[in-house]
Amino acid sequence: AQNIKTVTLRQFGTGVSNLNAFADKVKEDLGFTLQMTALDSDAVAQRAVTQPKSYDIADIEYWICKKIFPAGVLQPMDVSRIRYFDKIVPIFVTGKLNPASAIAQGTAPHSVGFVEGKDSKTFAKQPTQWMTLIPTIYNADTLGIRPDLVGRPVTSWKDLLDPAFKGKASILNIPSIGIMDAAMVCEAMGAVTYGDKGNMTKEEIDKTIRILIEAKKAGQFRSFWKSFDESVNLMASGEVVVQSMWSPAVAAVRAKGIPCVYQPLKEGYRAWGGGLGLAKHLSGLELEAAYEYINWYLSGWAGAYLNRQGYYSAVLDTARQHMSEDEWGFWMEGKPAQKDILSPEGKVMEKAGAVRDGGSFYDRMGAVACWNAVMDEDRYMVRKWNEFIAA
Amino acid sequence: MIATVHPPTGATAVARRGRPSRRRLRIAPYLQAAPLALALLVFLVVPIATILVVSFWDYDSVRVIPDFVLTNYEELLGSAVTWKTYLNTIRYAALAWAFTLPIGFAVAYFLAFHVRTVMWQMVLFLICTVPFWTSNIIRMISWIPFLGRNGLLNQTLIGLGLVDHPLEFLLFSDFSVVLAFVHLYTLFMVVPIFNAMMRIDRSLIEAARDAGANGRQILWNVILPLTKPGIAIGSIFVVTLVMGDFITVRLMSGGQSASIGLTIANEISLLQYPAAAANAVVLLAVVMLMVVAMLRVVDIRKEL
Amino acid sequence: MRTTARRGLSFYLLAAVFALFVLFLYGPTVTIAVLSFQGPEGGLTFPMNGVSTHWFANLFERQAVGDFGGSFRRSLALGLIVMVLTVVISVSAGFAFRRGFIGSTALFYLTVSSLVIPSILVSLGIGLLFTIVGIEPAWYSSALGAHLTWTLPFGLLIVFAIFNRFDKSFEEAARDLGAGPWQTVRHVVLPILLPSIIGVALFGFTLSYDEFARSLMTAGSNNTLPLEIYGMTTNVTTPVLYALGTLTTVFSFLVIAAGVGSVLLLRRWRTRGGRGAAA
Amino acid sequence: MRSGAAVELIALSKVYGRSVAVDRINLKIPAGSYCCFLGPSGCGKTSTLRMIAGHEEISSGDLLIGDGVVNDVPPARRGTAMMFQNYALFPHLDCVDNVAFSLKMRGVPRAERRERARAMLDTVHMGAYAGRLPSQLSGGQQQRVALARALITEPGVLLLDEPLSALDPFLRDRMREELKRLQTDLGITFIHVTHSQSEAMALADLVVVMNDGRIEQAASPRELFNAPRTAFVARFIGGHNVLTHERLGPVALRTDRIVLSQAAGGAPDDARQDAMHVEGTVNAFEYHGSSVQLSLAVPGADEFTVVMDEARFFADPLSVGARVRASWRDGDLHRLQA
Amino acid sequence: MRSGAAVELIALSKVYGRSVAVDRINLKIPAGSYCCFLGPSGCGKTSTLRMIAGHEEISSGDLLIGDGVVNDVPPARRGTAMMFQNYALFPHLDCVDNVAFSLKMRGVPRAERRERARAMLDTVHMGAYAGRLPSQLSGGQQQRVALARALITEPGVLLLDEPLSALDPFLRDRMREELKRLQTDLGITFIHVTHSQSEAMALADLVVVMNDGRIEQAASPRELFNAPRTAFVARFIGGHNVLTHERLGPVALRTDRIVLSQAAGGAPDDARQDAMHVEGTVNAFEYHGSSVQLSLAVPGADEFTVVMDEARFFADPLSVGARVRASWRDGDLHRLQA
Ligand SMILES: Nc1ncnc2c1ncn2[C@@H]1O[C@H](COP(=O)(O)OP(=O)(O)OP(=O)(O)O)[C@@H](O)[C@H]1O
Ligand SMILES: Nc1ncnc2c1ncn2[C@@H]1O[C@H](COP(=O)(O)OP(=O)(O)OP(=O)(O)O)[C@@H](O)[C@H]1O
Ligand SMILES: [Mg+2]
Ligand SMILES: [Mg+2]
Repeated sequence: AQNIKTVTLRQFGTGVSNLNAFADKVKEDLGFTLQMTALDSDAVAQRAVTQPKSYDIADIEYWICKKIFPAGVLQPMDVSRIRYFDKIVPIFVTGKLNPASAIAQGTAPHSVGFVEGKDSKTFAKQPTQWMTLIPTIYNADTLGIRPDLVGRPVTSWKDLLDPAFKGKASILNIPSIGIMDAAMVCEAMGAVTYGDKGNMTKEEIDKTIRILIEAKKAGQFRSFWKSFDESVNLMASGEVVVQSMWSPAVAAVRAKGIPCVYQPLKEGYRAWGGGLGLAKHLSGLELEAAYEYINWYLSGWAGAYLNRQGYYSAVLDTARQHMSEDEWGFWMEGKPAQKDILSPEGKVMEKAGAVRDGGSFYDRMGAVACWNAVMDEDRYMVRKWNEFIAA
Repeated sequence: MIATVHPPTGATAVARRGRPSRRRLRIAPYLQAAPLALALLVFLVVPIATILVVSFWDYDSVRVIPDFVLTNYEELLGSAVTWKTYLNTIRYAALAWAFTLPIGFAVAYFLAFHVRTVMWQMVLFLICTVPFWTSNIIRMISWIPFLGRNGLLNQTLIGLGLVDHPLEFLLFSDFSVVLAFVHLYTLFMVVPIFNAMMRIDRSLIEAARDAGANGRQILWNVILPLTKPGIAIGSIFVVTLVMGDFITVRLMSGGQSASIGLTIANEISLLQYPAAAANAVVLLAVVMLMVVAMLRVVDIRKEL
Repeated sequence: MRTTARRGLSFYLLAAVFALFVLFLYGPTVTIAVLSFQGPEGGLTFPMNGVSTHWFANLFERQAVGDFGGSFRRSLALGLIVMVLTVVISVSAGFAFRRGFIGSTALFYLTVSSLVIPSILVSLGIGLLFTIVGIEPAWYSSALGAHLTWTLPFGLLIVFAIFNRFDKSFEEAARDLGAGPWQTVRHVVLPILLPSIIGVALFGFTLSYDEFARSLMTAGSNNTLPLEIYGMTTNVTTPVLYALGTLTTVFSFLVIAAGVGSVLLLRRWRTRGGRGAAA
Repeated sequence: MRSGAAVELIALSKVYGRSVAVDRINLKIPAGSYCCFLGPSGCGKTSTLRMIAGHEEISSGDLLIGDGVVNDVPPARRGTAMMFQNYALFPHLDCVDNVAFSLKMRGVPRAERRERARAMLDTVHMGAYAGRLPSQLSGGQQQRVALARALITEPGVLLLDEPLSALDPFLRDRMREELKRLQTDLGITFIHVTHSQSEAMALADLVVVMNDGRIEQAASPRELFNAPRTAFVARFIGGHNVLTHERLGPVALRTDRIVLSQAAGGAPDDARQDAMHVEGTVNAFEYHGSSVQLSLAVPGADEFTVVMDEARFFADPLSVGARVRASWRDGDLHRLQA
Repeated sequence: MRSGAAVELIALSKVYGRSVAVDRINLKIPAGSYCCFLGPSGCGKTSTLRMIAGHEEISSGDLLIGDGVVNDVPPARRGTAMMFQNYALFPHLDCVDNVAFSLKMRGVPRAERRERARAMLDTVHMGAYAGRLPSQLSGGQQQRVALARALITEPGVLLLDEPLSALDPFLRDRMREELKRLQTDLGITFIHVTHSQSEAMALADLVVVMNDGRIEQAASPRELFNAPRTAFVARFIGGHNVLTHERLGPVALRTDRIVLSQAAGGAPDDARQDAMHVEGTVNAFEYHGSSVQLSLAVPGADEFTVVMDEARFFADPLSVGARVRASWRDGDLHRLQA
């Protein structure tokens, strides 16, 4: 008979969470082999849809899930087999961080988190027995700035298009995400009012893009970035002083000894989240192993690892057990660090006394203005975005 | 007489032995060409045909839907962006050509006419190819520390007191894109021109000098006309490579410029395959037209 | 004394142009080489933050993400397969073209178009085809094919050039001396062409080894090295990338040196073999 | 060693596409003879030779070597061997291996075939160069190796396509003698293509003059020179003036059979008249060492050449423009086919 | 048209690296003469010609054309024009433009230069091909165009490097005559490099025989043939046997001045003896049309050749192996420099 230790699961996703350290730990804890392939986010979506047999587990973002799941390449998971289902942060279940909070705009994870039944491809409005993705990692993004070079406080998304930063600004060139940042900017400027930034009308798209094009023609942007390293290099080299950014990228800049701040803004954050999905073809022993893996993922070691990188994990309680008080305080509660804060690899990330930008978990995740999204007018939006790039 | 000359036996003799002998040899070339034909059929003709077919399909955000619609072409050709992007791409091709041609010509000229031994020509040529063994992508990202605002070049210029502000146009601009093209593709210009120059009979140059031509006149009246086929082939290389490029434009313009290749790559990454396919068909047509135009100058088969 | 032998002004001007050109070509390569010796705290850009071989060592350690070793092995294997196929197919086709056959012109122009069709279209086409037919793309199938559409035209053009300079009377002489078709190829044609064939092989290998655009949609679930490097640029921000660049350059250098060396050795061996027998 | 084989061509033709390179030629070359194909460029000499060798397909007609039709026999089994114009020595093999090549193809063991090759190299005086590569040999040496390589197959017929044209004139004369000696010694049939009439004359037992794909005349050198059949042959082999005789029609007159004397004056005679002399003016003369060649402008003939002994000429030299009378004996006129 | 210029070489040398190609040669070529450089391959003919043309640097010595030293004058201003061995016609220009090339370089307006080029093409009988590209012409036609191109600059000296060697023998004779005619008509100096002695003899007023970078003899063809200075010259120009005479030392004996008769028998005479005859065996003979050349094996001489009239030979033919006596008159012996 087949032993679970002989199983090999193939996982792919972006480099953000497809860490070899996880594979090692899985081998150690669970005994089976996990193969990790890291791709850029475009390739992830592509691979997920076009080569469903080439992976067993997909590590994808929720907004991508909105596109992919209806294609029928993934199978939903039975929540009764997820040990820590009840402890998953409620954003992914009900959409509300706490019962009082409002649901943010965009493709909120809970809205694509469940389907009606085992073989259904339509998303359920309410939580059901069948979950599409098990959340792994999420964060709230904002603008990154070079405090030494901006010369004045940055408080609003609209500062991205402030002529003061002409030739020194940058924006993310992944249409679905970039448009959200742009919408945050336009809304802050008061130039456009959106019904739902996560699901714009053609008119709203037109207006947003027009503003971007004007800015581009005026020479506002130094560059666009598409990959992690580009954003780091732009910031570190001083080519750009303000740009939409990802949290670990800020950490990477700071690790080089260059001041960089992940600046909380009054309009709030743009959030994103990723999760693990199971390939349709998984069954039998491999399916067993996959559930084991997911339960392991939520059981704390992985969560702690992710939290230490500046992301957030899905089940906070278990992660806390794998972190020191000081770490928990620094990363999750917004407290000043007592000792040096180390990265998972053991490098010093922050000196003692540092405080995390944006404060505590609740300050950040509670101030999400919108989620990365896929719009109904997706195709139109992409065309217009390309116009912007080509302008 | 030791020889007998038979009278010609007339046309019947010709007719008598009309059968072809050694038929076995006749299939051999087909067998030998078959692998090439097969490889190109499977990996070129059929895929291009697939592109053509798919360009008429419909799609939604994740899937392609077999169909016959013209919307892909309508959206493509009806959009001002397309035209702008084509113009921009052609502009890049023209710029890249305008720089690679004189540089390539000068380098080829130096190698062909000033370097005297074949050994040295080989050595210098190999020296030129060494940088190409570094991964393209890594080579491109390494321009950033060199050309950036605080890069090596700007620091040197400021250090020398030549400028007082860092030069911004060095990076993430058309300048840097064209620079990278020149860097990547000049060698494609050098090789065919060098090849053409090496085939110029040296006595032609002496004959021209004998006829009183000075260096410039020799260049213009003898070398240039005879190098034309090489120039045409090099130009075909450079132009087609630039027309299809996407990675250089993206990395070196900081994503700020568009090219057709980049648009296609974007559409691919957004799973909009039919749109990408329609774009590809148009690009293919444009490139082929350009190549055919350039081929009027030269018969490639003669140039080998 | 007037002279055609003496260097004129144009020589110095062109030599300067050539030197600048070489400098320009080497700029990035040298930048990479220098930056790959960054100290452990150094970044992707200047200034240097100490000097060390840390990043070379780091290259051989397990990375946080990705798999250099695997992708390198795949690229190597792919390069070698492409190399062998390119040599075999283009030399064989070279024979066919020399003999002449119906449709040779069409096939020739098809081959040339393979050279001028933008890489991304080939990538897209093959990717689409495999998806539609329902075959998993993989480096050893679809990517191999995509690479061949790039290496075969080059290979064929080189083989054409070789054969145009290859005297048909060698083959006739062999036939005259009783060699069969295969013996002719084995004992006469291939030995004479061997140095050039090594050239085709090297060309095929290097073109494939560094091919990015054509692998993009065709490599399937396992990355080749250029794809891996591209993937790395999206999340690795340390000079380990440059270390990789430097090492791949050195590796390519060794491959080429081995190729050129074997040609030289072959020539030397033949000459010496000749002398040895005379003695 | 095998002795020479006879070769017979029966209505042999070679057609390339639409153009007829060799047009139904008939010829019998006796065993053991030295046959030269002579003719202007493009007349079909090489095509004929290559059909005999088996390197070119026969378009129509029959080819007999020895006493069998060999149209479909592969080159190596025809009992012929070919020496190529550029020698086609294998550049990657040294002399011994070049010569031993055909033995190797036949599976003769290494030691034996090398020994036989060495012996063959000795017969062409190349034993001392056995270990050299072709590129290390001079033209004449290469040619000997090529000869050795062809002869080791013990052919009945040796085919040579312009074997001497790549050599300089000095060497050419030396190799010409050696070829002739070798053919005499071995007794095999040589078929040798050339477009030099002096080469053909000097070497051949049988000269085949070709023109435009057809044989104009096949005869011994002496017969050819003394009795050219057509005006083409007379002109091509040189040494003849072609005149139009009133009674005989076209005739050939050997340039060294003419005596010059002072012009008689009076009305000029016409060469077409049934006279044995003609008057004209000296147009040019060329010094040829032992003889001098004069070109005369003579009414009724495009060219009129007189060759006379140098000593005789300089005893009473003529200058350009001098009027002279050229006379000959009736028996020196040779009637040509119209 | 400019008339011929004299050319003088004074201790002219050419050194390539360490090897001396031309070794301090002195020569005076009179204006308007036809001079041929003759010698074996590698003797320095081309190097000398290219120094005169200005395409090769002069290593030492002086070169005078007309009456000035031109060592440092660029090719186009030496008053020389060169016709290259392979003609070096510009493949991308038609005949008119090829010929008009030097006028274009001098800035002559298009209409005028084309007209002059056409006129020049007419003088070489190529007017009908004015619009063709070189690749559409035969070898002889190309040569005429090359000639026209060289002549349009109205040079005082025309330099020709083996102008006839690329032509087939038939054409070679025709072009030879034309070259001579042209030189006579134009009156300019021709310097012509060849390694064919018959070409040099037929064309030249002055033959310069070179060997190993030095001039062996510079003389008129007749003087050369009748009074070769050295054994090398006697052998190279052909038509001579070189013997060692007991009293005179090395002597040359013309091969056509020997009479053959029945061998007298008895002890064989030795060629070195002070005799006017020698006995030997017939080794081989070659038919040359109007004459027959016999090789005799004679004691004391490597080669001994006799040329006799064909008719005389065939009147009483000798076969290989026959013993004969060869005799000559004392006056036919020509003493050579040791
Ligand atoms: N492979 C070929 N295809 C077409 N025509 C050919 C081919 N080979 C020869 N010919 C033509 O056939 C005719 C005879 O050619 P061949 O080579 O037999 O002449 P040749 O007498 O050997 O001439 P040469 O003295 O120049 O070598 C020529 O008109 C030539 O152009
Ligand atoms: N560019 C050169 N470099 C070195 N040596 C040369 C060069 N050109 C000629 N030589 C040498 O100089 C000598 C004379 O050469 P040159 O070409 O003048 O001879 P040639 O008499 O014209 O011979 P050929 O009849 O073969 O043309 C030869 O030994 C040759 O090898
Ligand atoms: Mg021929
Ligand atoms: Mg020469």
